[in-house]
Parts: sequence; structure tokens; C-alpha cells
Amino acid sequence: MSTLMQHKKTNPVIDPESIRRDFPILNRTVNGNQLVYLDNAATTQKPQIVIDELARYYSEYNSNVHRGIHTLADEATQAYEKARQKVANFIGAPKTEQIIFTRGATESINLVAYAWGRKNIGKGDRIVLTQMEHHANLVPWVALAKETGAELEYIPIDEQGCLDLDDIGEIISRNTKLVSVTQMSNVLGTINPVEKTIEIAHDRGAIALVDAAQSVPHMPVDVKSMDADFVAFSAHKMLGPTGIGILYGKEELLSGMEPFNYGGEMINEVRYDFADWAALPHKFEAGTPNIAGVVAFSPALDYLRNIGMANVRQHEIELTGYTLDRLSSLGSIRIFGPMNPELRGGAISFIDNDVHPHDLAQLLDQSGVAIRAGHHCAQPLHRLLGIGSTARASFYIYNTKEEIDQLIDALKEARRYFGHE
Amino acid sequence: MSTLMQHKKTNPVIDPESIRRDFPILNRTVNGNQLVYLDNAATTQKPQIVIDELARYYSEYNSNVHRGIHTLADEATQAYEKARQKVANFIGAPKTEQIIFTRGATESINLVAYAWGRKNIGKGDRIVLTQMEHHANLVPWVALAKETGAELEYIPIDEQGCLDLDDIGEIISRNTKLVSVTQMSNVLGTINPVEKTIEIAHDRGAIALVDAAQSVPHMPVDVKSMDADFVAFSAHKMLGPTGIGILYGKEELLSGMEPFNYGGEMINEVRYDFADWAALPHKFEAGTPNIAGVVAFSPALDYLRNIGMANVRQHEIELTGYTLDRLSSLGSIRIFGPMNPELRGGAISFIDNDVHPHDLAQLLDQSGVAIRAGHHCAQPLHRLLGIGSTARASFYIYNTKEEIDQLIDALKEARRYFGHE
Amino acid sequence: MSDALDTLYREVILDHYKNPRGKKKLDHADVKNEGKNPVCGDEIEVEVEFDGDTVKDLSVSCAGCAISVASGSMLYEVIKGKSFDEVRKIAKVVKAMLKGEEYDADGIDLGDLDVLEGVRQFPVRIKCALLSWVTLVDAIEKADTNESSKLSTTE
Amino acid sequence: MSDALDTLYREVILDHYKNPRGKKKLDHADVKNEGKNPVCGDEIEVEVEFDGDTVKDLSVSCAGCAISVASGSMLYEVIKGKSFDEVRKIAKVVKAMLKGEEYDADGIDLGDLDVLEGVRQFPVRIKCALLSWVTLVDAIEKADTNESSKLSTTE
Ligand SMILES: Cc1ncc(COP(=O)(O)O)c(C=O)c1O
Ligand SMILES: Cc1ncc(COP(=O)(O)O)c(C=O)c1O
Repeated sequence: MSTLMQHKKTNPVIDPESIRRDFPILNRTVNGNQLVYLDNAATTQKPQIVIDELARYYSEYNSNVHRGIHTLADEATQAYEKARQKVANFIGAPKTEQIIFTRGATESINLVAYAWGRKNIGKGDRIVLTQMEHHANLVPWVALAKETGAELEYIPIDEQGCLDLDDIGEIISRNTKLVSVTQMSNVLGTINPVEKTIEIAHDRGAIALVDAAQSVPHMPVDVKSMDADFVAFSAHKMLGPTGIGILYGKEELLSGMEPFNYGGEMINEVRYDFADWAALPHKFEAGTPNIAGVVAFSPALDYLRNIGMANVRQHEIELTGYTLDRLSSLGSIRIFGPMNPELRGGAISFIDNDVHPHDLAQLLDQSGVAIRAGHHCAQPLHRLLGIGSTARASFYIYNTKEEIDQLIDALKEARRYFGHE
Repeated sequence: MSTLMQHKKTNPVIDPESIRRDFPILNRTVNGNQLVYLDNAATTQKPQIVIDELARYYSEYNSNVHRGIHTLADEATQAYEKARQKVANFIGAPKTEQIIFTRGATESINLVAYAWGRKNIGKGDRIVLTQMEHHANLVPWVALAKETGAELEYIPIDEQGCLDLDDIGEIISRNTKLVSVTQMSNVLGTINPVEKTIEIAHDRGAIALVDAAQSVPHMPVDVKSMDADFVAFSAHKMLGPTGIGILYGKEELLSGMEPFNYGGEMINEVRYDFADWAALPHKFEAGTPNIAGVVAFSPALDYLRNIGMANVRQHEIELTGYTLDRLSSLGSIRIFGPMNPELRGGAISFIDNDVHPHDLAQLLDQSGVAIRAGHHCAQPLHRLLGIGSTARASFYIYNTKEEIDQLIDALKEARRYFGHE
Repeated sequence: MSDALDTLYREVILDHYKNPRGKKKLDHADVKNEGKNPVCGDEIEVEVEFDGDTVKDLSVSCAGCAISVASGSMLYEVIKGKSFDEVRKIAKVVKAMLKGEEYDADGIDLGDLDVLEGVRQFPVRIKCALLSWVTLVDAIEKADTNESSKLSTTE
Repeated sequence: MSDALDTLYREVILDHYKNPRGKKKLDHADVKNEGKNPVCGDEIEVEVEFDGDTVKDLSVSCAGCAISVASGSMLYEVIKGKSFDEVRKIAKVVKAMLKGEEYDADGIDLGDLDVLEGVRQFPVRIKCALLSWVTLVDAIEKADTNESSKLSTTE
């Protein structure tokens, strides 16, 4: 065990045992064993207060928002807008109007690709991504490049799985219009120096999007000091309901953009041959939104705020360090991404020399241990690493070292089952 | 009271009193009075089984879908796909692959406008709508027309608020590429002869989209016999959760289309400079979907199936006839849309000669009666009718004649309050 | 009906609604401005005749709910004869009053306007009460900018 | 571990996984086909050498999980020497078996293939077991169509 871990062990920043009591699903058994949920990079579990708010919404104040005078409509609208305020506070957005609710990080990025990208990126322009992007921050740009004739360029990764910034001055060239970078890789765990890439992007006259789907849930993020032009993330990866994403954008950019989806609630005036748009943020929220999802995101944000994002981060550094140590000690495991837990988040991808990731996931499930196997929506990165798929364990506030021990035991057991000691 | 109503009164097709017990929100009081919820065209309330399924999902089997091997992922995926099957059955879709989950009817229509419209509609092509469309089925086409130079043409409405089909043979011209018509108006209540417009559209080589946001929740709809190319509707208007819409499409059309949103789950293979697409329906469902919303839509569909959509329709014909009679008897009220309840659904828009719709809605709220006031996302129709806004009462399975009586009493009271007898 | 409702629909408001003041056409309007509330369909037209930087006369024609009509009618009564600066000051006070923020009304004759305080409890209706004010201030700002740009070109 | 798991990972399957048959290169392959399972990243390459409409020899190289590798290995053993029609028939039986549908295996030598029945209880793994079969049948259909299109052009 590393020194860092020994130090932290005596001084736990959060108490997962008491947190666990707030998550009803953690009492569940899977194949006769208590669930050990280590698939948090895919989606996190929900505390009772989030489930309760959903039920309360539908039992007490369900109504369509924004256009209603009656009491239910007023209550629903206020709760909906209060959630927007909480999101703005959570990420340090100067104004609530800069927070747009979408279906998920994926739609947030597509919104930018359609409403900003298709107007501002043309033939010969460059879009800069990194080699470790999730399909959500890759395929929209591949499609845009194909449509417009723009070129894609990738910031490479080094042996450790960190961005190699040596040539970044050339990669982010003068004809670069957009730099879009994940703040934390969902495969390698790597935390990227987005401030630096944003600064260079701005210096070149490009705008910068941050895929924060794995960072906002796991560490303190301040969009203002980061100076990102757009930031995308998902509620379901941070204790919130499914079907809610956030797009933060700089006000002058959002104001200057045409809408993405068109319909009710996003207009100012409509005639049979003309339409103009509502002010921010409504311009980008056409149709009835996922109201229940938004209002039940509020208690999730409260919950994380109470714990403190710095503490969330610290807890995951500890768990990650512990897991890296224990996985390494197995001998048969190859780990991807940085080995220093300070440089990475708690999504750890690995392969076993003898048991394929799918078989690992299947065998671990028998012990109640839920991990993910596959390419984790990062096929190009996997091809680059020379492998078809990895197994991935990923953590959140309710995970414990005991659960990591169970993971390790289950991995050993899986190897034994396949005839390897 | 009309003869129809007297006949039906003796033979109620469904029992709203017993249905009401399944909807916890209906016990709520508003301003000291029991809630009378008459804003169902905006969104409907939810039965306990839907709320319970949401809670059960998050307490027992919450997981990201499609790519997981562990038990939770498998259970979530199966529940998600079972809901798709139920939707297909509900509307008579030949294959589950033809059911695409979106955020709502609005997004379903935008999907078609982007992924089909922008490829197939060009300068000089015609898009035919009706004068009674909701902004969701109007603004996407206004935007598309502006972008491409296509022309918009509208099927007019007559005095009654029904489509005037006299010139439809010219309106749906040879250069028409798309005919998009609402099956039931959310303002006038009018039920349109979509089969006929679809037939003419097909005869002209155009495709036909049906905005079924107000029809699928309120009457039997069979997409196959209707022969629509695309059908859009929303779960939240039919007892289901917010944030879920459906796009049904003919298989050869959907298969031939490029995707709308790009990201995870919708790809077959991705490289740094290339991507191709998953099979239907996944091609159109990029990113983590609103899983909880989809799985909790299942019990809503079961609930409606148990009642029977023909019975839902019959119940609303009765309520609508009763309401039209009672509103007419007030003398001060002008009603929009057909006066024959067989020709329309239960969304009744009206104005009072002396009290503005907003003040009506405000005053009715004091009596616990929730109606909507405004343009109901149909500004052009309101301008055509020569009014800025209307008041709208709209019904669903749990509404009763007693509630209509309360509405009428509250309207009288509102007039008195404003000094009119 | 309830007390809350009675604070929204005060006698004075209903009176202004039924007999809106200032609903006329000016013969010599210097500026004209239209405002609308897209959410509810309310529409308003304001005409203003200036005398230097004073509102010599104005007209307010509003098709809308009781709150927007009454607010416009009270606006007419209070604003007629006021200087641009006074108009801005009063509009600011009305805005603050409606949003429940602190305001200083020293030396300002609010006329019937204090009854608008009741709207505060009905957040969706604040826009109704504001419509005429936003439209008027917008008209005056337009006139003022034109004026100053004229000045700068004649110098 | 559990019984369910033991029906998925039968001894025979683990044996085929560890010692996959047919993992070779053909000198005279008539067709070659690649298959992949995008969900999990498994990849397979199948080569076939024909003798008329019989599979004279084939190779199966699979990078994947135990189920897909074992299924491909068993495929090799069963398919070698079979006619196109027999291949189609066997593939159909395997598909039905995996999906839990009725099938008629009369007169067909399934070799070890019946152990794949255990996969049925693990719906996400069915695709793994099918990968080699889909890839092989696709290869044969291609060859067959080329053949017939050749025929039609020479006529
Ligand atoms: C780094 C990263 N970006 C984007 C996404 C997409 O998020 P969602 O599926 O919620 O749209 C994910 C989650 O899978 C992710 O890990
Ligand atoms: C006729 C009609 N079409 C489309 C819509 C849009 O539905 P949603 O807001 O759920 O996307 C509505 C609902 O407001 C409607 O009434």
C-alpha cells in the first residue's frame, strides 16, 4: 500500500457507511450476494431523497411548466427553475440563463455541434479533440467533419494515458475553430489540464468545449475560472435521474446561436411563415421538458453539496489508490491510465491476461460485483491501446475499501474458475 | 342537454370514481378546495403504479442499459425493451424496431425535420401543414423552409374549426414532399381525417407525418391501418412520465435515414475519422436514454389498455358533450371548435365576453379548478381566430361531470367577482 | 373569494380595467411602441408626445388581462407630464415593488400604483403588470438615443 | 460458483476456449469474412475453401470471450466437410437453440454444440455465441451469390 493511502486511511473524509444507508438499492442482493456496485462511470445509484422527490412531484404538483397560471403549474415552474439555479451555483455559472437542460451530456454536445458547429465550422477548419474521447464527444464531430469538410485533429496520449501536450501548439492551429476535450476520461480515468487547452484554444481564436460528464460528478468544477465556452454533463452520473443533461454556455455565444430543436416554449412570436425566439435559456428548451427529472435533480445536488465535492474527490483518490495497489498485486492484471491516483479519477479499466473482460464481468456478477466490460463507448481509444475491450470498475461516494476487497476476491475466484491460479 | 348525453348517462363506459383512487394527486387541495384538474391537454396526472415503478426502478434495478453484462444492467435493458414492445403493441406498429424513444413529441418531429427533412426537402419543394398546428408541428418546418427555400402551405379550417378539404387536391401539389397534420387539435379539439390526407399525400409521392400528441392518449390509433409514415406523441400526456416521446416510422424510411444525435449506443463502428451506425432503433437513440421514464411508461400503457381506448374515447365524448352544453347555457361564453362531440376530443377552448382568459384561470384557481389560459402553443391559429388567448379546459379518464359542474360554478363566480351577472 | 385574490384584484384595479384611462389616439405622437407578452398573448401600444424631455401626453391601448390593462391605465395617470428621468425612476420603483425588492419612493407620487404590490404573490402575473412599463421605457430610450445621435451629428 | 454459471461455462466450453480448433491460415481460401460484435469488441475472421458446394476446409480465428471463441471452435469441428445446405440448416438450429425457440435437429450431428443451450439464460451473451455463425453463413451466402451471378453472366 502506498504511503498516501496509509496516511489517508486514518483520516477518512467521508463516511461511506452512513452514506450507504441513503441508497436503497445497495441493500439488494445479486445472485445471493450483497450488491457491490462498481459501475458508477456508466450511471450512479440514487439516494432516497431523489426517489422521494420524484414521487412527491407526481403525487403533489405535477403540471406542465411555464405557461400555466394555476397553482400546480406555478409550483412546478418554480421547482423547475430552482433546480436550474442550483445547477448554476454548483458549477459556478454566473447566470441561471446559461444553464440549459437537455437529455444528457450527449445531447448537450450535439446541441453545440448543430446550433454552433454547423454555422461556424466549414471546409478546411479544424476541430481538435483528444485520443481518449467518449463517442459522445467524438461521433458528433466525425459527422460534422464529414458534412462540412472540416478536419479533425487529435491530441495524443502518452504511455501513462495522459495527454501529450508537446505538440499542442501546432495541433491547435490558427484554423482551429473548436477544441473539445474531456475533463476526465471514462476509460483511463485521466484528469486532463483543460484550463491549459482552453487557454491555447482562446489564444488561437477557437472556442473550447469541456466534456465534464465524468468530472462534475467527481470533483470540484468551476466553469468560470476554467473559462470554458461550453460545458456538458449528465445528471444520472451524479445521483440524479436519467434523462437530464446540462449544457452550460457563455452568454454571448448562446445568445448568438440559432435554436437546436424547435417547438413550444422556445418561441417569442410565431406566424405561419415566421418565427423568432424566446430569451435564454428557453430558446434551447423546445417542448415539454423532463420536468420530474429536473426537479428531482435538486436534492441530488443538495446531497453532493452537503458532502462537499472536495471530499468526494478525496474519497475517490483514496479508493483509487487502494484499488490500483491491490490490482497490481494480483500479477495477472494490466491496468490502463495513470498509476498516480492524484492524476486520475476512480474509473479503472484493466484486463486480465487469461480471462476475457466479458467473462470477468459475468463471473464477478455471480459474486454480486457489478463491473462493466466492453469498449465503454471509446472504440478508437481501445483500438489505439490494441485491445478490443477492457473490464472497468468505477467508484462513487458509497463505495468502500471492503468492496474493493470483494472485487479482488472475485477476480481471483474468476481466474480459479477458468483454471488459472 | 343533448340526447346523446342523456343516453350515455345511463350507461357509463368507465367509472372515473374508481379510477380517481389510483391518482394520488387528485386528493390534493388547492386554495382550500379539492383540486379539479382540467389541464390534461398540457399534461396528465399519473397513477400510483407509474410512480411506484419509478421508485422500484431506482430502488431495485437502476443501471445503464445495453452494454452491461451484470444483473442490474440486464434487468434494466429488459425492462427498457419491454416498454418498447408495449408501445409497439399499443399503436399497432408491426415491429418494435420502429419505435424510437425521444424526449417528447416535439423532439420526435424535430428528428424527422433534421434527419429526413434536411436531406429530402429542398428549394421549391412544398411542405403542407394545417392552420391548426401546435408550434411543435409548425416551427420546425418554418425553420426548415427558411433554411432550404422550401415553401409552406396550409390546409385551411372552416367556421366550425374543421379542416376545409375542398382545395386539398391543389394544396397537396405534385412538388409536395411532406404533409404533416395533427390528428387532434390541442386548441379546437378537432379530430382530423388523417387517413384521407395521408392517402392524398402518398398519391402525390409525398410522405405523411401525424402529430398524434393529442390523439394517441385519447382514442384508439392504429398506425398501420392509418398508413402514416411517421407518428409522434408524448408519454406525459397519457399517464406516463415526463421526458419521454415516441417516434414511430416506417421501417424503410427509418433505415434509410442518417442519425439525428450522435454518440454512444447508436454506433456500429467508430474510428478517429469514421463512424457507421447501429441498427434500428438504436441508431436514433444516442447516449444514455431516460431509462426510468421509459420503464415507468409500461404500467401507464397497461393501465390504458385495461380501460380500453375505445372506452376512454367514449368517456370523453360524454364529458365533452356535457361541457359544451353547459358552457353554451352560460350565454357569455364563446366556444371554439366543433360543437358535435363526436367530431372532437375533450380539449375545449373558450373565451368569456367580459373576463380575460388569464383572469379566468386565476379566479378558477381560487376554487381549485385548474385550467390553462394563453395561446396553447398555437399563436398563428389564435391570430387567425382574431384573439390573443383562450381559456382551455381539457379532460381525461378521471374527470367527472361533477367536476364540470364545479368548472361552470367557478366560471359564474368569476364573472360575479368581476361585476358581471 | 380569498384574501390573496382580493389583494391581486383590488377595487382600484378592477376599476382601471373596466375604464382604462389613456385609451385614445394622439394627434402628434413623437414615438410609438408596441409590446407583447408572448406567453399570454397580451398586446399593448404606447404613443408618446414630448415637450423637450418631458412626456407632454401619451396614450396606452392594451388588449390583455385585468392586471396588464389596469397597470397601463395607472401608468397613464402617473406618467403624464413627467420628465424622462422621473419616468425612469418611477418605472424602477414599480419593477422593484413587483419583484418584492427594496425601493425608495421618496419624492415620487405613485398615485394608485401601490396597489400593484398585491401582484407580487402571483409570480406568473408580474409580467402582465410590467408589460406597459417595459414598453414605455423602451419607447423613451429609443427617443432619447435618437435625440442624442441627432445632437452628435449636428455638432 | 453457481449452477447457472456452470451451464454457461461447461467444461467443454472452457476446453474449446483454451484450445480453439481451426485457428489456422488456409492456403487456398475461396472466401474470407470478418465479423465483429460492436457491443463488446469481439472480432472474428473466417476463411473457407470450397469443393463445389461443400466446405472443404475452413479456419476460424476469434479474439473474444470464452463463449465466442468456444462457439467458433465448435463451429469448425462441426462444419468441416458439410454442404452449403447443411451449414445453413445447422446454423438455423444453433440460432433457435440459443434463442430458446423450437428446432428440429433430426439427422444433424451437432457435435459439442448442444452445450450452447446454457447461454440461453444469459441473454447478453447470445450475441457472443452467434458471432462465428453469422460470419460463416454470411461468407457462404456471398460465395453462393457470386457463383450464381457468375453463372448468369456466362449464360
Ligand atoms: C466522458 C463521457 N462523456 C459523455 C458521456 C455521455 O453521457 P450520456 O450518456 O449521459 O449522454 C459519458 C457517459 O457515458 C462519458 O463518460
Ligand atoms: C398537438 C400537439 N402536438 C405536439 C405537442 C408537443 O408535445 P411535447 O411538449 O410533449 O413535446 C403538444 C403538446 O403540447 C400538442 O398538444
